[in-house]
Amino acid sequence: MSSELTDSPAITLPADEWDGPAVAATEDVALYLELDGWEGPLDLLLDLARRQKVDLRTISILALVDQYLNYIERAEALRLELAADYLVMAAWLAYLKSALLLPREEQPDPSPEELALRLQLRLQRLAAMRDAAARLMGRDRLGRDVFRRGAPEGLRVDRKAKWQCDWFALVQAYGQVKVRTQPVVHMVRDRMVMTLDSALSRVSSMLGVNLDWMELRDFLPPHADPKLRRSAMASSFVAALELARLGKAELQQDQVFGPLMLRGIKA
Amino acid sequence: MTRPDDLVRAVEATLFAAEEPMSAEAISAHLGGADIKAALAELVETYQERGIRLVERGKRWHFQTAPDLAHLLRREREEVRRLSRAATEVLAIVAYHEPVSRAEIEAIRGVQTAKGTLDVLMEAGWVRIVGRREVPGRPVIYATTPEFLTHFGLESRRDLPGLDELKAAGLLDPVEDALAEAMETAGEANESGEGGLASQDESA
Amino acid sequence: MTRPDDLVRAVEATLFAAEEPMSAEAISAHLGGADIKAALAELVETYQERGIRLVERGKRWHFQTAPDLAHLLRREREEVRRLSRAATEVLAIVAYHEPVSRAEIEAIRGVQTAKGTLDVLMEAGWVRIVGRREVPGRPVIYATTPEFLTHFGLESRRDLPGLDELKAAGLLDPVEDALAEAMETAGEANESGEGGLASQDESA
Repeated sequence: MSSELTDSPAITLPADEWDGPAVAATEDVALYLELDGWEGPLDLLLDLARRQKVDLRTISILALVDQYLNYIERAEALRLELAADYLVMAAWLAYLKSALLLPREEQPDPSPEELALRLQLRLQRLAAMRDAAARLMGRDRLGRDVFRRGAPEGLRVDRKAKWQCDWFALVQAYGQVKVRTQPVVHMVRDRMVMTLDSALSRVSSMLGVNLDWMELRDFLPPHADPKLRRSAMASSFVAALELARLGKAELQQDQVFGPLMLRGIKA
Repeated sequence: MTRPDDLVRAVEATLFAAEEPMSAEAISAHLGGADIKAALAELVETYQERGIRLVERGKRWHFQTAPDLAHLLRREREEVRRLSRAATEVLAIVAYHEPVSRAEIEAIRGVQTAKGTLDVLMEAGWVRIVGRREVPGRPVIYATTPEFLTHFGLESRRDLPGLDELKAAGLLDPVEDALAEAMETAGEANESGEGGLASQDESA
Repeated sequence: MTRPDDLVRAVEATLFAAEEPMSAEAISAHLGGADIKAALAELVETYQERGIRLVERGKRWHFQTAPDLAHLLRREREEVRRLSRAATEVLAIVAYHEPVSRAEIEAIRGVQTAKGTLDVLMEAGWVRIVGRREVPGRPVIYATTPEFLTHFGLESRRDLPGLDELKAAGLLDPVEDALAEAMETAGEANESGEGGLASQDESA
């Protein structure tokens, strides 16, 4: 896992510049730019860890904590704006450091060793992925190192329909065309009807007798043949509308498809 | 296959990746001024019998698919499709009445016939244009083809059953019956569910 | 060069003309269902040492220039998309851990991942959403695409550089798993009297 990763500008500075007593003006700028280059506090920690030039598995977390805190202190001294998560990490590391320095029996739970180990494991994983990313980017990439054909002819598949129809469908279709277009004689069977006129006189005479609300079907002739009933219903409905229009009746229906109520209006 | 000369490989890759055919000069310039004549000749030779060729067209070089494999670039795929009901009707009318104009087809069907329907029948190879009717407007007239007879297993158009035979075979009745039946059912449905007024009927 | 088998020539021409990498199934379908395994193998062998190669990436095949000629071809071509460091890291995490949720990516990087980072990778066609993790919140999970393998010259995910070593070192396991294991070992080490900070580091 190693130190061959160099895509971050931060690593270009020699490690010992970190401990320099004073920071020259040009270096302030460099420091500021570096801060910009890190992908969060874990990334900064990883960079600092790599400066220890040791395997991440044997790194000294305590030393790393010191380096980080030192870095943050100096950045603050230079009044560089630090993102909140860098400060949160600093606070957490300060806590970790004090816990690590406590006598063993006074250690809280989870133990500082566990916290340190967790941090170390996270650093290892991030380092592994940074390393993997670099190796991935360094491969022979299509369009950069290797190329596909510049002007492929392209493959085209033209779909061609193979039409299917059978004899029976053909003959049946013709038969149906003929049937459909044959002159048709419509016979209307004589059926019992109630004319609008008779419905009008029936409904208006019944309205005159009763001034209460009545359902429309109560106006139909009782015991009528069902077919006559249908006709009577239609005619009576139209008659009711006509009477309402003439101001002789009121209509009321509480709900769609509900019973149609009807009552007369006194002249 | 032995590894070719590096220059040959470079020319090969350059032409492969090029977006346009390249002149020998352009290839040479691209490869730092190398003399690439021999390399081009070797590549032409190498690819002579393969699925792709290196060819020179108007002093420019490019790879292309071998001419005898050009059909691979544009494949036709056959899809079996059933003739739509409208197309079947039109086909039947053409078969029974040919030669027939589009207006006549529409008169017989009682429905307008989309242009696409006749196109489909012509694409299928069953109907073709056989001339124009010598009436005002000189409409195109259509008839069936020999492929039509073959496809439907007919010796000649005379083998198509006549109307009487269709009727005898019950091919006309079912429609009428079905229609009447359908009307009946629709009527009943209306009877039982005819809106606010009819709802009262049920209680009667 | 002897004339190759007709099927070999057909596969060669088809892949040469294709605008996109093709799966063996697609090639076979294009060639009327022929068994093309042997032809592909023969072509790989034929082009092994040439300026162009036949390669398999994520079960799809395409011709491309030989990598050692990169220096000749790279000039005057637009650079491939330059990825930010964040994007390359996220891409690596997706590739090595897939399928992986955004929270899991962030856990590894220790920083929030900008919305745009995954978008860039999806727009490049290298990463896609492959479903949701069946845990509370049902987070979306990401994985790499065949185009990712094509672009980075990987035959399959198993070819990811260092994948086996990372697996063996447990570096693809969650921190929690590694922690539990390490604490166990560290516990034993501590028993033997070693205090201080460095102890668990060494035993890890």
